[in-house]
Amino acid sequence: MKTDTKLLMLIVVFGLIALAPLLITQESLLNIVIMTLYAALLGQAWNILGGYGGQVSFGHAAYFGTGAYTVAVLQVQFGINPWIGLAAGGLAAAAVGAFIGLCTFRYGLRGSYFALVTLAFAEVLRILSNSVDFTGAGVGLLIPLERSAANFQFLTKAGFFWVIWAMTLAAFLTVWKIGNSRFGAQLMAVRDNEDAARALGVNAFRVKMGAIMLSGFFSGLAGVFYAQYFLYLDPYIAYGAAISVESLLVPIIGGMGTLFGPLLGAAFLHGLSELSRAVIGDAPGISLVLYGVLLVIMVLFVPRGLAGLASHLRSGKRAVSQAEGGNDRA
Amino acid sequence: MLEVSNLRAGYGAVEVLRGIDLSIDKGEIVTLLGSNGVGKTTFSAVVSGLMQPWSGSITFEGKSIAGLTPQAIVDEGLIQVPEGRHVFPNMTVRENLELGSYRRGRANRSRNIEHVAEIFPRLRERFSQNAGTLSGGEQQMLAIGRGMMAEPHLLILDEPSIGLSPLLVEEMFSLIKQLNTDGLTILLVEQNVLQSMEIADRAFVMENGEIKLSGIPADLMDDPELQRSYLGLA
Amino acid sequence: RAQAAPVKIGLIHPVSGFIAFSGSQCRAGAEMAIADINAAGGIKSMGGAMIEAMLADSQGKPDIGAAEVTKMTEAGVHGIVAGYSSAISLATSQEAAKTNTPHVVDVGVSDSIVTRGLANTFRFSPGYGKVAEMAVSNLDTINKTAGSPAKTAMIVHEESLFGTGTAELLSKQLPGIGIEVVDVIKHANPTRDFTNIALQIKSKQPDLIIPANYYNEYVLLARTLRQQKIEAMGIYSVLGGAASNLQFVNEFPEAAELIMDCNHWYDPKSDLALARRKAAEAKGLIYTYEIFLAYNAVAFLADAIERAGSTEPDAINAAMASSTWDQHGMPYGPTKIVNGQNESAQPVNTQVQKGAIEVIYPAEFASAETVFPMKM
Amino acid sequence: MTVLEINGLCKSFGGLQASQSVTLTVPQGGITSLIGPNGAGKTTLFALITGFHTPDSGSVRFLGEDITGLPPEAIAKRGMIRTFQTVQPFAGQTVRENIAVGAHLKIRGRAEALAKAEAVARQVGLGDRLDMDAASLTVAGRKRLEVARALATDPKLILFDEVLAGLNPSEIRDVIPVIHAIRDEGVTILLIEHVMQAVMSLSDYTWVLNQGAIIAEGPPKDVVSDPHVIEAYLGKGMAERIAKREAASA
Amino acid sequence: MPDSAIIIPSVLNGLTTGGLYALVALGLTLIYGVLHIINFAHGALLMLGLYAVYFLNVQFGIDPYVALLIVPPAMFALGYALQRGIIGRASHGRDENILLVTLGLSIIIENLSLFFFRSDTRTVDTPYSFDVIEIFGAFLPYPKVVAFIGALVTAALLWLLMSRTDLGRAIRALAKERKGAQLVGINADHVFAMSFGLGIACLGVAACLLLPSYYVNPQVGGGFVLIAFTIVVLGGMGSFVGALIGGLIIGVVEALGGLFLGESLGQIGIFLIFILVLIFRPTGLFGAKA
Ligand SMILES: Nc1ncnc2c1ncn2[C@@H]1O[C@H](COP(=O)(O)OP(=O)(O)OP(=O)(O)O)[C@@H](O)[C@H]1O
Ligand SMILES: Nc1ncnc2c1ncn2[C@@H]1O[C@H](COP(=O)(O)OP(=O)(O)OP(=O)(O)O)[C@@H](O)[C@H]1O
Ligand SMILES: [Mg+2]
Ligand SMILES: [Mg+2]
Repeated sequence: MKTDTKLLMLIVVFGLIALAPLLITQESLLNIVIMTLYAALLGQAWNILGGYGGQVSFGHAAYFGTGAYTVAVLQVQFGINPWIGLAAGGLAAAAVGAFIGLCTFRYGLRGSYFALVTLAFAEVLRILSNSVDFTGAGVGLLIPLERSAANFQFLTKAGFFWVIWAMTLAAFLTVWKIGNSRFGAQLMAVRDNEDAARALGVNAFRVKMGAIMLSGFFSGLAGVFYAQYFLYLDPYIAYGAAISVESLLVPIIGGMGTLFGPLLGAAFLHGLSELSRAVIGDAPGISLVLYGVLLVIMVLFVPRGLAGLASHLRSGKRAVSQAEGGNDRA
Repeated sequence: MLEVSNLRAGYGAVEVLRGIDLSIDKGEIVTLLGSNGVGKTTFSAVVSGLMQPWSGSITFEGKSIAGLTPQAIVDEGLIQVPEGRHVFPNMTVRENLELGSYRRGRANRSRNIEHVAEIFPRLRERFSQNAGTLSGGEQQMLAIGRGMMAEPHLLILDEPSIGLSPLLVEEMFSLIKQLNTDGLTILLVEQNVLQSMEIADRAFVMENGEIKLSGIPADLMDDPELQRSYLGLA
Repeated sequence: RAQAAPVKIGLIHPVSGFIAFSGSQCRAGAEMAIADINAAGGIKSMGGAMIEAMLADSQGKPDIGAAEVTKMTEAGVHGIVAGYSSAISLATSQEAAKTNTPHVVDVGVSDSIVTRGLANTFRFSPGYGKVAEMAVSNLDTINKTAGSPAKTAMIVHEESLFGTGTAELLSKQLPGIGIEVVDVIKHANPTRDFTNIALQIKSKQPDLIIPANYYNEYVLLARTLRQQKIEAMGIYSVLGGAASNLQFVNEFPEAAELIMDCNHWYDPKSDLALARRKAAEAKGLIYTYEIFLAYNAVAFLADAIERAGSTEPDAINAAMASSTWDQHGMPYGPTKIVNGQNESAQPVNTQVQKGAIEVIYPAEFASAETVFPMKM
Repeated sequence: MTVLEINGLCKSFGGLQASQSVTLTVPQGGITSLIGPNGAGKTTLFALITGFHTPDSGSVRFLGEDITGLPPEAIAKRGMIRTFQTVQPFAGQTVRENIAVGAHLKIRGRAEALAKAEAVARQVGLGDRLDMDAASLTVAGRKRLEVARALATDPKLILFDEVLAGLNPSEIRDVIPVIHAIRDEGVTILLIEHVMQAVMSLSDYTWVLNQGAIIAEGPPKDVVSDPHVIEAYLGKGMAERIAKREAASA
Repeated sequence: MPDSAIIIPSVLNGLTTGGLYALVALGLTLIYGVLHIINFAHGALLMLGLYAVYFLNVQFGIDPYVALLIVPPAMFALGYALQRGIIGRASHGRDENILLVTLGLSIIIENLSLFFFRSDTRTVDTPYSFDVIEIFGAFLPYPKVVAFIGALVTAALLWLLMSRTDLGRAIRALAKERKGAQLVGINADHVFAMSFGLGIACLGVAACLLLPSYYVNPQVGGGFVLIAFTIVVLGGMGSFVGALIGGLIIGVVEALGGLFLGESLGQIGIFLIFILVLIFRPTGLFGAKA
């Protein structure tokens, strides 16, 4: 697909999504759309570093939580308006990204080592936020209820919809630009072969730093959104493993290193979860069993992620890639 | 010994082998020539079970082996030394050799290691070095040595001379000749046309996924077509 | 006679995920309440309308809990009983507030749940402010009665909202009753090993050990105290200890003996309460506090609906706010709601004696005499 | 003028002296070759020059400046690019995208970089495989890709590590003019090669490395008759063959 | 500041706890460290092992240590079947798919357990549950000392297996060079499944040695997985000695961290040590150079 076709598609897709609050009257459905966009944002943030940069992170909660706590702490402790907190949250998360990047890329951590170290950083932040007072420690932080748009607490879900829509669109446009720029080309080169990239003059360290900061920034925005939507944070919600897992699950299901993957992945996962709950009802855990089974089945039949499937359907090829050698057993 | 007829295979929807017919008799050295990308490696991969044929038959020592798993084919004594070496980089030279007799020739493992070390004294010096840190040429020796460990009946060598110094290439070709004299049947896939023709009993030339020419080297060397497109003469 | 339209009560509990045990206990208790009410003729003021439960699983996550609230309000729910955990209760009550849907918190002990000024949010059981206050004053009485042998205490608490909040209040108030807090140890969930904590207790030799943690950690702690041969005058746990958990008492009778607990507990002198316990145990349930608190949360809501005679949110909320309901079998007295909180709710002190859980304090509910200090 | 000046470069791996005080120079504008038996330390020397290994001692000067110990990307930016003996394509990306990574060293814009990639691909004979996945190229195709990526950076000096390995004689004959053309554009070339046919017809000057040390240097036709070189590297058969060919072409 | 008299008991205790961690990590070393299969279901499978030990004890009165004869082989079979039948098949050779599949499996296993075993926390009561061994004034619980020894033995056995047997060599070969492995006749599917099975069998061992001093509920695995991953990477991917030492280090760091920083904040020590070690040795303590 040509890059300008992608941009066009992006605009069309987000244009269609923008119709949601106009067409959907049920708040619960709109909520699903909102949470799907939110998951797509988290996933796209991860995708920048993991999918395009090849640096698989198990600790994206570090950025999410930082964004969330930043906006909450500024409000609760300093009375600073959450719209300012929004920017501060994104930037603080990017700064955490820069710090983690410095500690890891500088010392040549790669692959599994990198993945686990990011997780360790998220844990360190969780434990810290559990111990210091200004985050409310284990008690958590409750953002006071003052519903008004000026206060980033909308009266209706539609208000929240527009915020998450804009954030997600920004993330997707950024990734589109990555796929179409020198930075992106260098990032993907580092992903595919760092030595070869460096031999061609790519400053791998700088490129990875750029990616981790961008990635952190968008995760941080997701955190800000979460904080304002639910108004309560504790260390597990903010820095727990669940966010890190969701961040990577979404783009992997959707297709790593693809522009639309995170959106497909988010829609699929939310659809799956709604479906399994609708089918099973409320026998404890059984709907989750179904969810797990469907997940495995989906991987069995769609091994290259949903975006991979989509591009295959479009080009009408068999579901095996040429590059992987078709019926090659290797 | 090996009988291939009308073999077709490819990647995805792209057909690379479009009906290959080829045969090797016991005790022969047969060389398979062809320009880059014509499908020689694909052919080796299909014969040794790494890839499934689309159609056609492969018979080895009277038994059909088309579509068998690689390990079943190894059991039959058909061993491939792959292009690109594919040695185990995280393991020592000795361990690489030991694994060569994972399925065949295990009983004679230590004797065979000794044998390989005699052929390639360089490997002996590097027995406890990780294969990943060997030089390109050393890795090539190791790959051949590993293949020898399985006491093959038929050895397929895919571009064994790649990356070897002229002296070693020379030595390798005489080694291949030597192995053959000792009773091993060999299929040699090569770009080094001149030298492989010198030792081969018969040669096949592949083009467009088919065998274009075949015969004994002396005759083929005079073929103007071959001279032009493979020897760079005229 | 035409069947009156059913009254829909939403039950949102974490029946899967990391707090699934408590969540399913809550659900079981709530469902028992609904069954009992229906068996007794439903909501009589509404023509015997049956109560219909709408079930949802929050999976232990506030966001899912809130989403379930939205779905339920759209499906015409008339009241919601939810939470178990404070974090989830905060999210569900706030979401329900948008539609003014009556919302009763069953267990969540955080006081911020009811202090946010949400007109739809009620809690029938005590919050941890009240629990800690009672824990201290009851302890004072117990200690004084025994001639004030206990001078020092050590608090061991889990790190989340309930443990931290409780520990904070306790460590502020204990010095006021002449008990010095020699150390406060906060630990993670899960903590895989309690030896360190036991060693610290051993080296500080407090008269009292005060744990405030969840069941898993409590089991390990109690076991380790024994292995490390630690002796104290008493183990006095606050919210969630052995002395109010029948499973622990059954599985570790020796370790549990004489441990005291300040916790939610039913009134052992109330026939109503005993009958409910029996009914629950007949179903194979372990009668933990989640069961009777959720039971009462539902019954309290149903009583309000009964008195409101309508499913109008405002009417139900008003009925709850003015409730004087007393059919709870709890050591509470008649309900008295202030800002959504039942002010008459209180914890009691229990002690394990000869393998049974006895109420020892306040005196009017006591089923046994306090044994303190315990001789080990 | 010398482009590259290596002085007393040493490197050892554990007990193995892979590079023993190597000193060599590469003059501007020509094609210099580096030959030597397998395991002599040629690739290691390339890695030392381009910053992938740090030398134990010795120095590397490029265009008159000391670049010893600089990271690979800094060296590449100054205009020295290496290729890899074990080819390292960006698998999963197309040939065009692979080459564009090189082009981006000097070019910021995406479209221009892609255009440059296309031009370079044509130059090295990959023009018909631009949209193929680099992973599905044959070994020889990947070698060309290595060359193309390096070329796309507009280098001043290219280090080729066995880019002709795996080509048959007629293909080698086809590639030789490509390399000449690169040199004619003003790019200095240092190449490692075992294909003597190419070494002979391409290079102006040859260095011979054996067991980490330089054992001979000079114009190729002198070097191939050096008995040390014949003994350590060429072998009698090849020496004779070369002599015969030289005689025939003379 | 903690009383200095409790530092030694605390360290000794940390070592025994570390032995338990090492046990859980050893299985993961094989699966994650050698084969690079990110097994998100590791904790769930540990939980299944613990339930197996629990039910053998409660239903048939089989002592957890006697269950060593039953549970590890059964877990091996389960692991083999899971890898061959599901994980290998669904992954199509892609790492990220393995991650998804094992995540899916862990969701399935945990929630099925929730359904069948209910969510109660359960413990076994053995005659030695409260026994202690006194060393240097420290009371070390008997089950933990046994587990510590078990970890040493398991690590030694695994090391022998990997370095001295053809199966071990085949596993290592396959991990790095699939095509080469196939060409020497290694049946990739079988060997992958064997190693997965072995890794899960290690979990079986861990379960038998863990239960006497611990508990089981459907979520119990979660508390060990993170630690196990940390240990594998800290020790160096694929190194059994590394996993053992890593486990002990983590045990001691946790103990001392708890003493000096408090039990909650002290957990930070584990991760800080981990980060620091990797910054200075990016391939872990005993990891081969990349
Ligand atoms: N994994 C793959 N996916 C798709 N196409 C492939 C793959 N591997 C090889 N091909 C294509 O198949 C054709 C034959 O390749 P093969 O490697 O068999 O050639 P070869 O004759 O061995 O060439 P060489 O002499 O360069 O080794 C080539 O056109 C190549 O591009
Ligand atoms: N990282 C390393 N650790 C240990 N030994 C190494 C390492 N890298 C290279 N060697 C050894 O150094 C020697 C030189 O290797 P190098 O790759 O430079 O040889 P080369 O001259 O390029 O050979 P070839 O022509 O076969 O490619 C070899 O013996 C090799 O085994
Ligand atoms: Mg080939
Ligand atoms: Mg080399």
